[in-house]
Amino acid sequence: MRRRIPLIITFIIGVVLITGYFVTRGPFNTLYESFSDYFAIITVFAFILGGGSLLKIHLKRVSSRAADWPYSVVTLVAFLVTLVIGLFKVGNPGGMSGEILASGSWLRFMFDGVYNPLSATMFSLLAFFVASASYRAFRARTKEATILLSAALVILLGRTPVGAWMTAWMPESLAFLELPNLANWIMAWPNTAGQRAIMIGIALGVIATSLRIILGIERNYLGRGE
Amino acid sequence: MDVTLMLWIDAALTLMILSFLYRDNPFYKFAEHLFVGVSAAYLMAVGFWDHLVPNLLGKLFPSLMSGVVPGAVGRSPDYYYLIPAVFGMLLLTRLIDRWAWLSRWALAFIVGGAAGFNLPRFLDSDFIIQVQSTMIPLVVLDASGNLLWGASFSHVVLVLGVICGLVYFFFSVEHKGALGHVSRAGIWVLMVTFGAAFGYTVMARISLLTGRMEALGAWLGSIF
Amino acid sequence: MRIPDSILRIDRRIIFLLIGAAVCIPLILKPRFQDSPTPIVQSIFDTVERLPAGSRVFLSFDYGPDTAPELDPMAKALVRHTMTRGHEVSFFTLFPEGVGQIKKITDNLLPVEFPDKAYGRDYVNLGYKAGLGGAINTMVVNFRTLVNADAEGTPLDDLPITADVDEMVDYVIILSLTAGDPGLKEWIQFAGDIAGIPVMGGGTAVVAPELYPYYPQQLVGLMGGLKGASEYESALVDRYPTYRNATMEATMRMGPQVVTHVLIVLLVLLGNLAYFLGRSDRRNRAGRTGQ
Amino acid sequence: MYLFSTTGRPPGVPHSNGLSRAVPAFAAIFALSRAVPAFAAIFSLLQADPVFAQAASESGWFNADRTQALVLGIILTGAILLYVVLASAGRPLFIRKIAGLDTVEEAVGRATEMGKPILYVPGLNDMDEVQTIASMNLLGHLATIIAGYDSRLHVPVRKSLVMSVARETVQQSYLSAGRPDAYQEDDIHYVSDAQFAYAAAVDGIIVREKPAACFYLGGFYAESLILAETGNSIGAIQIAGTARPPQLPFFVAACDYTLIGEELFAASAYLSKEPRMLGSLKGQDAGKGIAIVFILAGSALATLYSVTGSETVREVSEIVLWLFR
Repeated sequence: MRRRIPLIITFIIGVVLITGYFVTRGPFNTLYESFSDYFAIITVFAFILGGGSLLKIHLKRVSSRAADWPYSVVTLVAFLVTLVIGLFKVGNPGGMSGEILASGSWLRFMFDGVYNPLSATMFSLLAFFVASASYRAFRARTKEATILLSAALVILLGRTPVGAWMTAWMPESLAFLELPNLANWIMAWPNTAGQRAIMIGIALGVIATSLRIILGIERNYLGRGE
Repeated sequence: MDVTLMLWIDAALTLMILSFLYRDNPFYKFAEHLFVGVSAAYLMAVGFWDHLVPNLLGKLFPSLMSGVVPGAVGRSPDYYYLIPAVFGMLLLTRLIDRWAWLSRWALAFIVGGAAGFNLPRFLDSDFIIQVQSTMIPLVVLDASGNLLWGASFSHVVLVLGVICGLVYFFFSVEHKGALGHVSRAGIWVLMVTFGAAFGYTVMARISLLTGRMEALGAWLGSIF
Repeated sequence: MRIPDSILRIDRRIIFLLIGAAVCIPLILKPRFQDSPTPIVQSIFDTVERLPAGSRVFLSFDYGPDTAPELDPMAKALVRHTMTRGHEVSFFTLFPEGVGQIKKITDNLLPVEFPDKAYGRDYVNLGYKAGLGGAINTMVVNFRTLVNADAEGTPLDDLPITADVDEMVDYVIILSLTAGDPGLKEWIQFAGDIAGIPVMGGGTAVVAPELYPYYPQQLVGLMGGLKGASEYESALVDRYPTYRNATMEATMRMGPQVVTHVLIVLLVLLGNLAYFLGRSDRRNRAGRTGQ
Repeated sequence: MYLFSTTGRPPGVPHSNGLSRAVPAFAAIFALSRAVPAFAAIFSLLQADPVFAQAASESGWFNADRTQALVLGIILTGAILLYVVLASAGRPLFIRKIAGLDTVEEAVGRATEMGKPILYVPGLNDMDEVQTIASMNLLGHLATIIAGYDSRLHVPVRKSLVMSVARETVQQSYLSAGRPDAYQEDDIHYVSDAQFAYAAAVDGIIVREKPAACFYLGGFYAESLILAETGNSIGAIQIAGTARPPQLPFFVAACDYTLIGEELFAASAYLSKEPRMLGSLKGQDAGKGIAIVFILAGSALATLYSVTGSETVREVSEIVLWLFR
């Protein structure tokens, strides 16, 4: 039961969705339309599961007084407050039928005032780390790394006006060697070639993995053991 | 909401996160934990109101939902939507240790769905059309039949680049002799690609910092 | 300690400070750089320009606040352009965070810059839908199953702009602003290549290189990162000089971009110089002690 | 030469039952159809639905635009399945040497000599990601080597499910290497779900413990450069691998060896010798072969047409290229 049913569900869904791609009408197509719709709905439950797991983990930490447990309280309070505000549309000028982020609603405030700066700043930290990594770890140690670095430097300079100034002295006949042109050429040709090779490889990998999943050969996602 | 208050909260949270650059500290930890809580709840709320309410609850219980889903007025319930509702609930059983195995049924739906969607799409968009787009002439002539050196060179780079890259990812043949050379050329093409990716990534990260600094600037501007 | 080693071991917080300065100083001094669109960006502009007025355009905000500094300028430029051309635009998002990004446009930009454009007639907000690629698939096979009302819950039939939209192919073009997964790749795989609707848009500089293989067959055009946005802005200002005085965010942000790029190039070169000097140094020392 | 013969088969499985052993979904459906006639029930229900009945009565079911995709799909999936079944039946399949994997033993030896631990980071993804699964296979192999030496293996993880799988895997490896006593459960521990908190914690581990070797194998995101840089700064031997292209440049530049994209999966198959993985890899190679042959043929014909402008060439190429439209 625990193993077989999931394998059969995966098989049926997979086969219906693949068949629906090739078949334009008939029962398979109707199933295809429905499963596609159901799939989207079930993925929303993944958010609920995410919230539930978060609640469970942090409640456990607080109750067992794990290291840094007061921060778990922060997470719990933030989660519950935002959830109540969101689910009950607190302060929404349109009431329960208003747009979720309507101007003036409390959730909008949470989004603009709290979520926005936190998530944006979290990512902006990377600007600092990328600079430090460039300085301390990017070494032309091997021929491969040298090629990588050279291409990177051309792109970095070529995508700004500095690159144009640096190579503006070049004669007309060598215009293709000007940094901005070189940067655009690298993006359009060698980059496309490399990305395409990777893309074709990944596509074959996805096809093989999907096939193995549908046929139940790959079932690690179900976890090991019972 | 008061604009000045917003600016202050924005700036305070931004500085808390940035303080991580000096070293890990309680302000950063506070902001980070706040972020985790708010984002999880935000996703749930938006997923619930924008998707679950109109696309599931409105179809299962149209009369009950008519207050919040105007389109549901006068519709009769569509019981086929019990299927995704049941699978969704099964997914949530993962939260209860004793029933957690049931969530595999829902997981099987999601994983099978992803596999079923992906197989034909990757086959078509990322395999067939990519191969087709690479079938280009190695010699490019202009209207009067003269050889265009630049364009021809670019085409050769693209075609040979894709082939060498693919050879590098060949696993069932030893990369020796001629094949070894081709595979070596393949790794060089990949390195140029990664170099481009590196340059672009740097560009992206800097842009994000610029956006944040502008926000801090707005806050400072409001003070002085 | 030899000089190369000490250069290599500098506290990384010094580099952090340098980066901070390289971003802030140009923001204060506000240098402006002239830009001109590359073909891959120009083709988006030309497509929007050539569509007959009143064309139905689908614009998906597939990003959140974390990547907004790169993608917001693209969103604004595209909205300004499509509105100026008189197209009918449907906003949509596959990211829950995208809801907030759409609101920034519909609350702050449209009422101010286009007061004569009306919600429901010239533009509409279709909100967020879950399901990643599966959501796009559902829209392509049966649009109304997934989207039966706008973000406020008003049925599509009650809005003039969407009353005639029964299928995805009723849109003449799909635009996506992409931060990752799902985004342009999924729009190409699930809508463009399947239903034959042209797809184009912008991506963060992180995702842009991966999208190049789709251009030009499957992707009409692509704005890559802030630079792509700045190119689009310059094309817009060139064609519609009224925007000359509008805040062109991407163009403004190119200042810090230029300075930091140069700084990072110098850092890479310096790091390598120190590394190679230090290496030959170490080698010599090793030789002398006979190791 | 690296030839793997895969003659072992699980006990109790008859050899004749090749297909349903290779393809568990078939086995499951056969078993279920014997027990519960649910399928018949589902389909009779569908037939009763007026929508289905009406749709079924219309003609032109097949989408002719997708003939090529169907043909190529059958060829590719057929090749993959064929090799999977062949490999499961015990046919030896060759897989090339992967640079970096040979250095694993050396890195472990060095760590033992220096009396320093080995750090293994399995990426950010949960167990539903193929990269994490591949990473667990690699971890199992690494643990077997480490068990033979006397060094410590430290595995900080981001997902609790990954932690339990990693513990099982490592314990199993130590057991099979005859060193169950050397297994330390606490060395494989959960850190934090938050991306940067996790990165900062691993960063701290690297700086404090100064591992002799760092392995970053799995699905990585923006934190890749933070980890690789810190590992590089303490002079550890670093071996990385991910199938997420945007992170590859950072690993290539800062690590000694990097498994690029598919190499991560190949490495996992190479080490685990799992016949179905090997077979699948071989089938994917067949796909690459098809791509290369058609790209060569297509460009050659296009070149010929561009130079000669001959109608015959165009017609020939259209026949050859029908498969790719």
